Amino acid sequence: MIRVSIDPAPIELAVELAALEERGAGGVASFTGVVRGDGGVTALELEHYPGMTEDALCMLAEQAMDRWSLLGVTILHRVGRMEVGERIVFIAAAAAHRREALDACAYLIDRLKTDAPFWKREWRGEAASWVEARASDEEAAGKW
Amino acid sequence: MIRVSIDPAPIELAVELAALEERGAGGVASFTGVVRGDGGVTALELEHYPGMTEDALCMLAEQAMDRWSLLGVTILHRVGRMEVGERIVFIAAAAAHRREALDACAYLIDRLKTDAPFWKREWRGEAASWVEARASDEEAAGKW
Amino acid sequence: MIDLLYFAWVREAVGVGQERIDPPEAVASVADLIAWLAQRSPGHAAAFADPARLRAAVDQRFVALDTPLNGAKEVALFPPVTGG
Amino acid sequence: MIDLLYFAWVREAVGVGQERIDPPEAVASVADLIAWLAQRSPGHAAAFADPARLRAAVDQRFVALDTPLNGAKEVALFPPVTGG
Repeated sequence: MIRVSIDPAPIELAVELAALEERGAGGVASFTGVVRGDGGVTALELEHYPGMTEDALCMLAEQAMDRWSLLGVTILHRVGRMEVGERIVFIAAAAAHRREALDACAYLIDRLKTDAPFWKREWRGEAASWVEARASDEEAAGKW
Repeated sequence: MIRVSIDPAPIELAVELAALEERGAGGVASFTGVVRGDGGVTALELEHYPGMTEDALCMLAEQAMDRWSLLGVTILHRVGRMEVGERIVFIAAAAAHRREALDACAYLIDRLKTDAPFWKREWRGEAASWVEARASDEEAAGKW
Repeated sequence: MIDLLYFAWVREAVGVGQERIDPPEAVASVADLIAWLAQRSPGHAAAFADPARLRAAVDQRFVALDTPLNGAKEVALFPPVTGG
Repeated sequence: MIDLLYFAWVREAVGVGQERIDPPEAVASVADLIAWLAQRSPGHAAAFADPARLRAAVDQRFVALDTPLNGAKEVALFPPVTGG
């Protein structure tokens, strides 16, 4: 089971995790990205490429399902404006055994960073600046 | 912040994850172990060594905090009888960056399997049998 | 005709998120398209001056800038992605 | 006096989870203790017949079976752990 969603609405963890647990999995691994207030950041704004983003995330989920023995994968990404402390992204993988779930979860967040068309803008009060891509993300994605 | 709990009561994910997100983390990684119904298993029963278990889990959490730059670690383990589909164990780590959170979470569940005094008994209807330790768990713990 | 999509600061520099254009025959690759677009307006010039800062998707697949356009219906130009 | 704790099938075989004992001087290590306990009852014999199947904690720390007991207050004997 693959669930992918790109939505301006807040991400509800409990519902999402319970849905994966109901797949009969022995283990569910998850990663949640949260807006940090470092360096005076007051909010983030996420832009994406409608149509392509959904395909890119589904493809990522399918790649994970092919590579590991998984019972379910969920990828949720918010778009629009988010305040500090709000969830940006949620990744979860369910499997019979923990190793598959943990590895798939790490793979999905690493690859999402480089393979999905999202762009992030940081707000500091009234001032906005586009976030630069990081070489470390390329490296992390390349390791898989 | 370290939170360790050994409790017969069900594990509430949403509350636990929200508490870690409030640490100002950029990322929270979690692993939830769930009772599987494989091979006719109808329930699990978890026994532990009161006093030592709490120490062992706190020590594990401290080792993770020393090794990675973490803002919080939570380790919850249920004891007593659990039905298929119920949560046995919940591990979560919060960090500024995803790699620390993901690695710490994988470390904690791998090490918990070999370093904490819990024993698992499988019930199949009225018949019970103690679960044998697995060499693969020793290997996974040894890799860290 | 190609539908062009722009995202993030590329969109802001050009001033629109989307436009439909009909480039001349000589515009054979994504890189050619970028060079040709740079001449359309000061905004385009600012957006497309430095191809090293740009990434592209052709018909919703990420591609290298030397990829031929042949028959592309939708080309998107944008900075490196920063999601997650 | 040593407080002995038994867990899982060791506890079931012995028939109690806890007992207080005063072993003779010759019982110097955890392995010695296991061999000595095996003689106490048929239940003990069943639990402690095969030390390779056993693990131990002395004063709530996991230890190897050849660990000396010197001064231990609490010794726990059990099968390999299977939590998580």
